[in-house]
Amino acid sequence: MALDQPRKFKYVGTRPARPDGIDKVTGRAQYGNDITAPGMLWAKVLRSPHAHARILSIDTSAAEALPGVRAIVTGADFPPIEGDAGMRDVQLNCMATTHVWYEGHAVAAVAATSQAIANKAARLIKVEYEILPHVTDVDAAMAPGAPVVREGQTMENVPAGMSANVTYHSEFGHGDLAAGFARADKIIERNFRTAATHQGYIEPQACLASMTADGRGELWTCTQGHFYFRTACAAILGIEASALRVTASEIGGGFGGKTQVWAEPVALALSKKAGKPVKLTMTRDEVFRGTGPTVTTSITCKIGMTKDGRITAGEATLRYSGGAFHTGTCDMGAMAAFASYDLDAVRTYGWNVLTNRPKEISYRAPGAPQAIYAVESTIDELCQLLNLDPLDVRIKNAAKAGTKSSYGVVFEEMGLLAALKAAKAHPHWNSPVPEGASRGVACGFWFNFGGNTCVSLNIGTDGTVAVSEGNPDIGGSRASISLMAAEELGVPYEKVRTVIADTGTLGYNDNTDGSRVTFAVGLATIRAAQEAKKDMMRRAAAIWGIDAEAVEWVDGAAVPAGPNAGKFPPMTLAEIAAQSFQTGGPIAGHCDFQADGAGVSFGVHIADVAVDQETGKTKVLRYTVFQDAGKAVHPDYVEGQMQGGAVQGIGMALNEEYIYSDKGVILNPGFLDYRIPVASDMPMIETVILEIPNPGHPYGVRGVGETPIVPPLATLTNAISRGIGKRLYELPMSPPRVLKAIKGH
Amino acid sequence: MRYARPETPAEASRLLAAEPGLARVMAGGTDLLVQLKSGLVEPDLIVDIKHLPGAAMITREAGGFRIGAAVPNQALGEDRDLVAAWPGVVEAASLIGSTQVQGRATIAGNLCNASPAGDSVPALVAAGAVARVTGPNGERDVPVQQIPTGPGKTSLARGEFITSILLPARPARAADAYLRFIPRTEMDIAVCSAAVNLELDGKGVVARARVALGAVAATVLEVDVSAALVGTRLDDAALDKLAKAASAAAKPISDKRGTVEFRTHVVGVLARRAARIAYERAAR
Amino acid sequence: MTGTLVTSKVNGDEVQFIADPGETLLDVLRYKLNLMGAKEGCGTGDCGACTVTLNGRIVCSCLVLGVEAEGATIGTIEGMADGNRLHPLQQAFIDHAALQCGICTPGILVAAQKLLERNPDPTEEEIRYWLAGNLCRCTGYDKIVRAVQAAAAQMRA
Amino acid sequence: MVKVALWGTLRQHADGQAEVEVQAANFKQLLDELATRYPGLKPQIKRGVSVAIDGKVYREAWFTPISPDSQVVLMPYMVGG
Repeated sequence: MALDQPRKFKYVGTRPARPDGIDKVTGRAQYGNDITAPGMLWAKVLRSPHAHARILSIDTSAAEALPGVRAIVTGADFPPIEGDAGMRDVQLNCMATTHVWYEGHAVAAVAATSQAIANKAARLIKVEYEILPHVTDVDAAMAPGAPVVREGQTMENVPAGMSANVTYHSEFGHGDLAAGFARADKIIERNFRTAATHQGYIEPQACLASMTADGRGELWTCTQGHFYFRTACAAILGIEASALRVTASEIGGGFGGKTQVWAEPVALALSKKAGKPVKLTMTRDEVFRGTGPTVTTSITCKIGMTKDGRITAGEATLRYSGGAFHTGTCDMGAMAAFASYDLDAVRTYGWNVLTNRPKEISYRAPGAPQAIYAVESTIDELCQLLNLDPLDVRIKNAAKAGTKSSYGVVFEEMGLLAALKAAKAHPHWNSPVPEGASRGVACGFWFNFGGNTCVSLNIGTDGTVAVSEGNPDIGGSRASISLMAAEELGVPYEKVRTVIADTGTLGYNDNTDGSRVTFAVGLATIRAAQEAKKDMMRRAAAIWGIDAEAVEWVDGAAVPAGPNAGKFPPMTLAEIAAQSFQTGGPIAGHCDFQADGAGVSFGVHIADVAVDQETGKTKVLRYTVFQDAGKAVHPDYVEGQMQGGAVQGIGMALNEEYIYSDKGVILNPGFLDYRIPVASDMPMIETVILEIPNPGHPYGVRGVGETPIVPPLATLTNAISRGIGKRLYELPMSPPRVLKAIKGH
Repeated sequence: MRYARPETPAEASRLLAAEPGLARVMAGGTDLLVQLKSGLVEPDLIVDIKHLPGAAMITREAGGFRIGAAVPNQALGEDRDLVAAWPGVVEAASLIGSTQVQGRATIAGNLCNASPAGDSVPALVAAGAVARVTGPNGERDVPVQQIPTGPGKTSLARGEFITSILLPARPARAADAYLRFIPRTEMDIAVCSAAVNLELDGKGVVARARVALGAVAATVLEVDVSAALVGTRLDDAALDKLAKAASAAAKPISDKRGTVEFRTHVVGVLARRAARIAYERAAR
Repeated sequence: MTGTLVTSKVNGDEVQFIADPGETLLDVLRYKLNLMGAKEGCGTGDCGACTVTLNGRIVCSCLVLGVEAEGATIGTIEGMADGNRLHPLQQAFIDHAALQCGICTPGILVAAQKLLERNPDPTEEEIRYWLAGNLCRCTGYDKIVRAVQAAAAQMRA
Repeated sequence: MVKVALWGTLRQHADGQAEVEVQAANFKQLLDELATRYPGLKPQIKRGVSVAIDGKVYREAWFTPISPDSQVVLMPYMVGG
C-alpha cells in the first residue's frame, strides 16, 4: 500500500464544518448525563475513606429502611471472575469485596427514587473496617519492609527478594552499554519524579442502565469504547455479551480516562436488582478519587555524550505505579523513552509497583510523557554542560527511517528530522529570547496503533452515503471519516453522514484510543467505500452491457476505462444509486479487519517562559508545536489535537498533581486545587503540521492525538531550568518547588 | 431544609434567632452551595437576604460607600467612583472566583465565610471598613477585622447577620492595592496575600499606612508598619523593611496550597509589590 | 422537605416549577424544565459548564438554588439561537473548530455572549480572563479565543 | 527459519538469547513455537504480546504472514489513551 507519489486530494485536507457542530453549539447534543428513562432511579456509590483496609462487615439495613430506596449492591452481588486476572481486577476495582485498596474505592451502591434519597441512603450504610498500613509513594512501596498492598501479584519476571509490591519487570534495548559510556566525554545520571495526574475531562462518568427480568440490558454511557464496555460489563455481571446493548452517548472528553468501566457495571447491577432503569453519575470528587489517574513515577536516567554532541549510550530505570493494580504502562514508558534517538547502546528497565492509589487508566500516550521527560531533561542538561545547541544535538542524534529503535523495531519513513528542521527554521527558534525569559525545547514520541475495526457504508437511493462506525467521536472524527468517505467515493462531504453505531448493529471496534481512529476507522471506511464502488462499477457495466473490468471510477462516477470499452457518458453515484432496486438491491460496502501499520508519530515543542524569581511562578509566553501528522485529514482538528495535548502537558509540567495526606487521602479532589490550565494561563499555541505520509495508509494518515502531550514536560523543565540557572528534577514545577530551587535550599 | 426570603432585616433576624436547628444566611451563595454539595453543612433553614431593602445597592454615605450585603462583586467594579476611591478593595473583590462567581459572590459573604484566605478581607481590613450588623438587639457597627475569629468562625451572635459594609471617605492622595499569590492566573484560592492602604501628604510622603495579610494566620493579620513606611517616600529601604515586617509577622501553616517557608517569603514580596502599586496610585 | 412554587422567565418564556429547597437551579433546568444544555462538570463553580444568565449576569447555575429563581430572568444555551439562525458566536465556534468534545461549549458560549454585550471589542487578554472560569480540556483554548475574536469582529461590522 | 528479537526480560527464558530462530510462517505459529521451545515465555504470551514485522506493529493478528527474511520483534501488548 505504499504511496507511488503525493496524491492530490479533493476533500481530504479541507476544513468543513463538523456534522455534530450545530447540536453541540445549541445544547442539543446528548452526553452521558443527559439521558433519562421512564421510571428511572438515581444511584449513589459509597466509597472507602481509608487508603487500605479490610472490610469486616457492611450493614445496609438502615439504608434499606429509608423510604425511596429500591436496591443496594455490594461486592457480594458480583460473581467472581475466574481465569482472567485483568478482568477480575477491573471487577474488584468497580466494587471492593474483602479489602479496599485506596481511598475512594467503591464498597456499596444504592438506587433510590431521587438523588437526594440515594445520597442519604449511601451515608446510612455502615461499613466496619480494619485499617491496614498503606503506602502511596512509589519509591517507598519498593523499599524492603514496605506495607504490602496486595499479596500474590508478583509475576515471573520479577527477581526474587524484592518487595511484594513489585509486580512486573521488563527490559528493552540493544548494544554494549559499557562500551557506549566509555566513548562518552560526559556522563550524567539523574533521578526524576512525576506526580500522578488526571485526564480532567469536564464530563464526569455518567450512564443509564436498564436490565429487565429476562436478563437483557441496555446501557447508555459516555465511553471511549462501547464495545469494550459491553465485554467488560458482561464479564463483571456474569451475563452474555449479546444480552447487553451498549450505546455511546456524546462524550465530554476522555483522553484515555473513559477506556475503562467504573460506574457501568454498578448501575447495571443496581438496575437488575431494582427492576428499573438506573442513572449513575459521578460527582467531580468521585471522578478524582475513584477513576484512573496516570501513573506516578520515579525514574533514573543516565546518558553519555561526546563533546560534539553525539549520544554514545542511554540507560533509564522507570519505576511506575498505577495504584493497587498491575498495569502495562511501564512497558510503554520503557519502550518510548529513547525512541527519538538513533543509539548504538541503549537500555531501559520498567518496574510496576503497587501503591494504595486508584487504578491507573490511560491518559494520552500512557507512560511516555514521564519517560521522555526524564530523557529529554537529561539530554538538555548535557547540552548545557557541554555548551551545545539543544536543537542541533537532537538533529544530530535523531532517529530516522532505518534506525533500529530503542524498543527493537526498525523505523519506516517518519517525520522527526522534518519536525526538528522545521523547528530550527521557524521564527520562534530564530527570534531572540525575550528579556527576562528563557527558552526550552524537547522531542516527543508515540507509537500509534490500529486495531479491531468494523465499518459499514450504505449508499442511499438518492445518492447520499451513510457510514456506520463504532468509535465515539471525541474530537471531530465524524468529520474526518466523512471526508475520507467523500474522497474515496468522489461525492461532496455534505452527502456523507457518519454515525456511531451501537454494539447491536456493528461488529467489534476497539476503543477510541492509541490515536487509532482517523487511521484505522478511516482505512476501514476507505475499504468499505472501495467495495461499494466496485459494486457500482459492476452495475454500470451491466447497464452498459460491457465487462465490469472495463469500468473505472473517476470523480464520483463510473466511466468506461478506455476508448476500447465503449462510448458512454459517466454514470454518477447518484444515478447508479437511483437504479439500485433494478440492478440488484441496496448498495453497501463493509469492512471488518484488524488495522495494522499505523505510523509512528514524533513532535518537537519550543517554549518561552518567564519565571518570577521572587515567587517561583512560571508564565508561558510563547509556545510552538511541530508534529508529523502524516496526511492531515481535517487540519483544524489536527491543530486542535496538537494544541489541546500541549496544554495538557503544560498542566502536567506546572501544577497538576494528586496530593495525599499522610493517611493516604487525596487532598485535592476538585478543579479548585487540582489545577488544570485556565484560559488566562495560556498563550496562543502555534502549530506547524508536517505531513510525512504513513506508508501504511492509502492517504498517508498517521495518528496525531497522543504525541502532543509528551514534549511539554521536558520543554518547560528545560526552559525553566535555564531561566533560573538551576536544574529541576520533579514534576509538577509548582511555584513552591521552583522557588525552593531558586533560593537553593 | 427550608428556604426563607424575608423582606425586612428584622424579619430575617427573627427567623435566624428562632430556628432551633442550623440556620445559614445566604447572600450570593457561592460558598454556601459548595458546602451544601459536599455535605459539610446541612442547614435546616436558609435565609436569603438578597431581597432586603438596600441589600443590593451601593449608596454614598458621608463621603464613603455603603455596600449592601447582597451586592455582587461584579457590581463593585462597575461603580467608577468606588473604583477610584478604593481600587484595592475592588480588585480584591474581583479576584474572587470566576466571572460567573463574580455575578453572585459578595464581600459580606466573603467576610462571614471567615476563611483566612478570603481575598476581599485583607483589603477591607486595610481600608478600615466597618460592617453593619443587624440582630435581635438591633443594629451595631463592627470593624471588619472583628468579624472573623478563626477559620469558619465569626463573632456574630445568634440571629445576627451583616446588612452592609461601609468603606470610609478618602482624603486626597490616598490609595490602596491588593495582591495575592496563586499558582495559576485565576480560579485559585490565595496561597497568601497582602493589602496595603496608604495616605500621602502633599509632598508624597507616607502619612498613614495600613497593611493586612491573608492566608498566613488563622485570621487576616494586620501588621503595624508605621515604623517602616510613615515618613518615607517608599524608597527601597522602606520597602525592604515592609517586606521583612510582613514575613516576620506571618504565622502560616504548610498545606496543599503552600509551605510555611513559601508563604513566609512570598507574603513579604506581595506586601512590597502592593505597597508600590498603592503608592503610585496615591501619588497620581 | 416541602417544595416551593417558583415562577421565572427562562429564554423569554414564563415557566413555573416546584423546587425542593436544596435543589440547584442547574438541576431544575435540566430535570424539571428539560433544558439539558447546561452541564454539571464539577458542582462547585470551578468549571463553568453550567453557566447561564441570571438577571443579566452570568452565573454558575450549580451555585444557585432553584428557589432563588423566583421572579428572575434566566437565559440558557437553548435560547441563544433564533430558531434556525445561529448566534454569530455559535457559528464562529463551528467555523473555527473551537470545540472538540463540546461539553464545555454551551457554558462558554453563554459566557462569551455576555462578554461581547459588555465589551464588543475585547482584547485577547480580556477574553481569556473573562473565560477563565470556563474550563476546556480539549482545545488548549487557542481556537476558542480566536472564535470569540472572529464573532466579535463580525458583530461589530 | 525466522529470527525473532526478544525484549530483555524475555531472554532469561530463552537461554539468555537476544534473538532466537524459529520455524514460523505467521504470528500464531511463531507464538506457538516460542511457547513450545521456551515454556518460560508462556505467562507473557498469555498476558499479551504484539509483534513488529518489518517495522509495522501488529497488536495481535495471528495470521499475519512472516517471511524468512522478515525483521521480527516481539513487543508487550500495547495500550493507549
